[in-house]
Amino acid sequence: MGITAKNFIASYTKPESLITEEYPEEKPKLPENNRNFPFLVFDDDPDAGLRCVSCKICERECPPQCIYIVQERDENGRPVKQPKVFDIDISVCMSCQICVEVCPFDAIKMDQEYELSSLDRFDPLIHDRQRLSKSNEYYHSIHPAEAAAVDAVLAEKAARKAGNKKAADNES
Amino acid sequence: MITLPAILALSAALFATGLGIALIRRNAILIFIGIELMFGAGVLNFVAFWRFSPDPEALTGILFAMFTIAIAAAEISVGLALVILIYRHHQTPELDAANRLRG
Amino acid sequence: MTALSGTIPVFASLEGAPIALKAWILGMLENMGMPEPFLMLVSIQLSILGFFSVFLLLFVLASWFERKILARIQNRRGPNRVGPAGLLQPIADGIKMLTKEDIVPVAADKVLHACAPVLIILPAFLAMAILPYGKNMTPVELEVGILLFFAVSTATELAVFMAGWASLNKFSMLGAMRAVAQILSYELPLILAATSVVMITGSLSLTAMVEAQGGYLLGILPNWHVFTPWGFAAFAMFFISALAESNRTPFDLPEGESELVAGHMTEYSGFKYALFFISEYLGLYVVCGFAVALFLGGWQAPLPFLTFIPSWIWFFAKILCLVFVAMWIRGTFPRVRVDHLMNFAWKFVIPLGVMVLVSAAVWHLAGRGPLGWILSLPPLLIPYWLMARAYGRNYDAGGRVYRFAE
Amino acid sequence: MNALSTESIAARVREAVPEAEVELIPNKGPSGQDSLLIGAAKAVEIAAFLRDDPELRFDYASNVTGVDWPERVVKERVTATEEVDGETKEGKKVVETKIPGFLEAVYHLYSMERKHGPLVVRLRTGDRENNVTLPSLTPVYRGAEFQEREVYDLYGIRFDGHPDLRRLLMWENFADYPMRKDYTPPDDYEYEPTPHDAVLEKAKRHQADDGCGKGDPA
Amino acid sequence: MNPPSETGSPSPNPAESPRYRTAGYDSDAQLLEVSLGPQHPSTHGVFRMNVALDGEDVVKLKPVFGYLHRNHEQIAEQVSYLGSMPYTDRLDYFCSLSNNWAYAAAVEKLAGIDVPERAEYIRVITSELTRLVNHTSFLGFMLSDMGAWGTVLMYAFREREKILDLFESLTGSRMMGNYMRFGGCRCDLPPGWLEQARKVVDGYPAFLDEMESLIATNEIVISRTQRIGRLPADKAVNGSMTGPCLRASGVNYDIRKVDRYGIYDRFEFRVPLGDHGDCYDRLMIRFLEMRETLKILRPALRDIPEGPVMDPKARQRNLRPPEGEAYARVEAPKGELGFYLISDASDKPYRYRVRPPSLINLTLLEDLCLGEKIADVMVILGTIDIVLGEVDR
Amino acid sequence: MNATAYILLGILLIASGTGAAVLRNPVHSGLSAVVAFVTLGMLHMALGAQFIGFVQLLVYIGAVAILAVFAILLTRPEASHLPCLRPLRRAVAGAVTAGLVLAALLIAIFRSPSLNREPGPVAEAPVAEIGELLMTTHLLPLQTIGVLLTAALIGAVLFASTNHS
Repeated sequence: MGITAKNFIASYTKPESLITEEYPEEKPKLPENNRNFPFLVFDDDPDAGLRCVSCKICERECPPQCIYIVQERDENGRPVKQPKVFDIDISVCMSCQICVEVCPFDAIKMDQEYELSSLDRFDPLIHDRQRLSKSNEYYHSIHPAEAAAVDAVLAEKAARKAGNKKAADNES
Repeated sequence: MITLPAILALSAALFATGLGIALIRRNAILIFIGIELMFGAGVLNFVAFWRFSPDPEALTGILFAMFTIAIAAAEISVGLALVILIYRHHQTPELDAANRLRG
Repeated sequence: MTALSGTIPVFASLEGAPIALKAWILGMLENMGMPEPFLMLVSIQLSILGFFSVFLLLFVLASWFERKILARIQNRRGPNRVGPAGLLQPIADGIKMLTKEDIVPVAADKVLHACAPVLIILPAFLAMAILPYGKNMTPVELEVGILLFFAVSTATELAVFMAGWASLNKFSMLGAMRAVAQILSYELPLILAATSVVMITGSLSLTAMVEAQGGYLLGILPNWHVFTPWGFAAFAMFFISALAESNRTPFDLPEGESELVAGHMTEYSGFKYALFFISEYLGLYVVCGFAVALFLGGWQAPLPFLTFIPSWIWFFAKILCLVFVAMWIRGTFPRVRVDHLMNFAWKFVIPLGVMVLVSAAVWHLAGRGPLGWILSLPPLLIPYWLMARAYGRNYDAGGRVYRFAE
Repeated sequence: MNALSTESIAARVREAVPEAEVELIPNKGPSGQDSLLIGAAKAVEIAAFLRDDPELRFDYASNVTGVDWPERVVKERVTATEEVDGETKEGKKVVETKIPGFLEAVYHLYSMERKHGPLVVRLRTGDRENNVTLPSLTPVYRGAEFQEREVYDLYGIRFDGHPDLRRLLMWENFADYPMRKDYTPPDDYEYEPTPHDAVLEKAKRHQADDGCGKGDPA
Repeated sequence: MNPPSETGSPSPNPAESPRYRTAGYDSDAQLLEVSLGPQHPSTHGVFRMNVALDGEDVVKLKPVFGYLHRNHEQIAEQVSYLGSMPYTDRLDYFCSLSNNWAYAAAVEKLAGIDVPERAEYIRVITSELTRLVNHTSFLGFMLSDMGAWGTVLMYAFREREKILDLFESLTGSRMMGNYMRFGGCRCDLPPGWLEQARKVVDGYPAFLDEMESLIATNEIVISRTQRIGRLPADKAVNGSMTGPCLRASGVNYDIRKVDRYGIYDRFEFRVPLGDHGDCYDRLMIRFLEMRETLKILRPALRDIPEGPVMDPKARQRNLRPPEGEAYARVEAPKGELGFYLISDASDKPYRYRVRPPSLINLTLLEDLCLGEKIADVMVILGTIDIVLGEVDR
Repeated sequence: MNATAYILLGILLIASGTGAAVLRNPVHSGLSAVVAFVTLGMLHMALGAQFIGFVQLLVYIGAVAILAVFAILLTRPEASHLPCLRPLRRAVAGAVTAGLVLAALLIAIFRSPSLNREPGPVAEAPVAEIGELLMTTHLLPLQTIGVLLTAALIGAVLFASTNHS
């Protein structure tokens, strides 16, 4: 009984021993690695700047098969490197991050938003492309270190591409 | 004010009810309850007689009532133990099924 | 009342406040020309209303109190959303309970199922009537007060039994069987413990018992029974048995949720369940009240210079202390097992209870004083020590030694 | 396994249990856990020997599971000489071998006393339909009880001599064996509409059936 | 899903088999059949036991499973090797990182992948932290089963929370780690993680002392656990009991010592063994194991080398291990967790089997409970420490 | 004693007693008998024997009724195939017997002239005096009752714990 008495008194005398977070008023500080559901990163323009090229690797690899992608086609019916439909059913998604790992374009990342509960099973819980698209700045704001690393890699890739192109230009 | 015969009549009725239970029920435990009701009628008589006695300070009726209650308690404790015993033998608390004295 | 009360008039006026209020209302009615029988009826009604409302308030407080205490023991905050510091939580609970669907199982014995919750709450109210809340503040002065308590508290087990049996649920049935066995077993030590006080006081009336504990030894130590060897043992016994009697942890086997879901209350919902809930808390208050009256000096102040505080405040303060201890125990101990419980009652508490009687008798003869202390301790300590040794042998309570493999 | 190779164990078993059919099945993978295929007829005796032999003491059946090997055709390119028109031609040819299907119960045995293992023991049924009875090793290894029930449940191997062979995970009236390779789930679920076309189609179909759709998928 | 029914068993009638005959009860008139679960406060999930009681004594007990069955193995045989990794989190959702390790170890064995040193250290650290999480919450649940109203549970969760915070900052999720990969770990430790972990580990002994004085010397706990549910060593071995329950019966079998997998041979720790095999021993073994775990964690957190956390040669996507099979096991907090994989050289496992310690430890549940009181059933079930996600898979 | 109270209590007493006799379910019968016991206790109190009233409640509800109902449960009468009452002929015979006994008693009561007397002066039985009398005049009966109760307790335990199987 001594132990419980100690804890009882401590809960009044030592504020840090109270472990409850009063949720709606104070929200937990999420560690950088925290993940919840995926989102799509765009660079500048929410429409054209989307990094996703609809290669469908994530759709294939997703273990619970919650991603659904339809590729965009232009007027001539030729595929364009843009997703026309990109849906994620977050009630099926199990936040495993495999889509992020397999994406070769760093286009899909994990979000930290968690207040997603709703009364409707369908509309609010099936995220479409528009809802999934979030800017690179947002990405930086939730995963600063990781985003910086990704940006570096992308910049390097771009530089190499540019270099290659320049080299190709030079050659021709 | 209620007279002594009225209370005695009530007690008689209670006694008859207890007797009726004891006579018409099969279940040994209920038979015991009937007997307890008869005891209760007796206790009521004791109390009534004490109340209407010429010398209530003697408290004899009260004391007899107490002794009766104690005896009733002793009786039912042994009785219920017997019923449990009978039940173990015959798998039923009905006395009709246990009319043989051999186990 | 000492001279201090004169200096602090607030307390002095508080002392008789409840009685004065009643007298004032009665007097007003009398002035209005009400007939005598009606006045008597009103007087009774007022007394009943008084302790009814006080205890309902206490019940409401208790559920808040319990949640808060348990939460604090567990390093949580407890209710803090409804009202200031969650004080309105019990009301929210009540509304929730009332608006819930009342479910009666199809196969249940509907009449008994409905009767049980009503019956279970009756004994607590009946027993409240004879508690001495303060000086001249016993609602019903009864010469055989303590007998009434035991007589009505047995009705609880009947109600529990009815609830369990009528629900036609195996868990309920098991819970009811446990409850009956448990309450029956702990009735005895409860009576034994109270009997020791009856022996010393020479009366069955609670008011007399409280008054016998007035006065102070050497001017500081109150003459409470708990400060005597037999009294302390009897108090411990009484409190433990009272916890068992009111189905509180660690003796909450009848409703032991980890094995029996909710025991006899499994098939209850809504308001009927709330009645069980209320009766548990009221029962707790009542048994604590009796423990206070029997052993802790009732409404007597613990120290002579504190007598200026009204007696009924002392009474309720003591009750709340005991209630707190009960909740503290609930926050600490796991539930005991049913056979341990019975063994504890029959093989430990009851023999000890008999020894308490012996000790009290010795005390009664030897008188309050060093001789009483010397003579009344051995009949308690020796059997206690012997029994503790005998039963302790079954377990390696001192801790086991474990091997380690590299 | 330090001192005891699977081969030597096989030899010991053959020595100790007469008429025991023991066959070594090598494992080509990097793990190198070879296994013993033992005949069903003497399986209980062999298991008892493995458990009780003072040097082997495989007293602990860690893992019991089933494997389904449906009938399959192994295509193998072999070099064959062929006489065509008197000439001897040498050429590659695809030989198709038909391997009949069977079910397999695999036991991973360890020794807690001597701390070695695993010894992988396999039992094979005759086919996948009718001849699916194997002797139960539960009398030897009590720990196999639930796992054999699970194998019975999911693969349909009937274990002879099992004390309480009931379905473990599926319900009693369930007809199929859900871990078999040719198992197709019955199309009776209540599909929830998702973005996937296929599932959405099914969902629509089912919700049209019951008429009280749980929310319009559209 | 229909509930598994008791009737119509196609197999030999269980009542005829000698083990299930309720000896001495010629008629069922005295027996009370109770179905504990699937919605019962202390079955720790959707788990049911058909119990026959004589008064309060248990004379028959049949566990019924399958309420949470999702055919994990079938799912895993239809997704890629990598795709099963997040599903292993959900087996024993208290110990996702141990599960990860077991699966990763099996695939590494199957495909012959090496693990870099730093990753090995991280694996040891995370899996030992997992053991702390599991045993700590075990104590809480255990005491709740005894009816202690969650006080111990709250203390346990307070401490568990600290480790879960560590997991969150490392893996991104508190319980569903999905952290290990074939040939290493998904990502390196975030900066400052080691210090934080050291702080948690350093604070742990005080917590254990507090818990021990609250539990281990509590008379009620002692009387409710000592000499209850005794399991002799030979029966435990034959019944394939593993983990702390086995060691409480006095069998010295800890896979960390026996297989010396990972880098466990570098750490000095002891294996606590009980002599009685009763519930109290099972409880105390977990205390002692936590103390030993701290002995592993301290040097591991100190000595962890720098370096990569992934084998650069290892691939996650389109992993096609050579034909063959492998069985790998680890000492998960609840017992031996094994993964048995058969590869047919495609990118999906041909056969994927989990050896769930929770399920197999339940084999002996009936034997432990027979003759005990109904309240003891909960304690015994509690000390076996099951998680239904793993039992039913 | 108030006439209204007498009538009410009397009706309740006889009704619950009859209920105990005829209710089908033995548990209902038992509980009905409990009501009869409670009413009896109240009658005692109304007659001024407070102490006896409470003792009656304590012993009959606390011990006798609970034990009886418990025993009814333990013996599972609902599993019995026989109807709850005896065969009709015997039941009628029993009822008639009870009725005859009642009639005889009533005749005796109302025809006896010595019963028509006024209640005594005391309204309440003083508890202290009961105690004193128990310890002085009636000490021997008290001791005898004590021995009897002990013997009954031991006998009951012996009966119930004997294992014949």
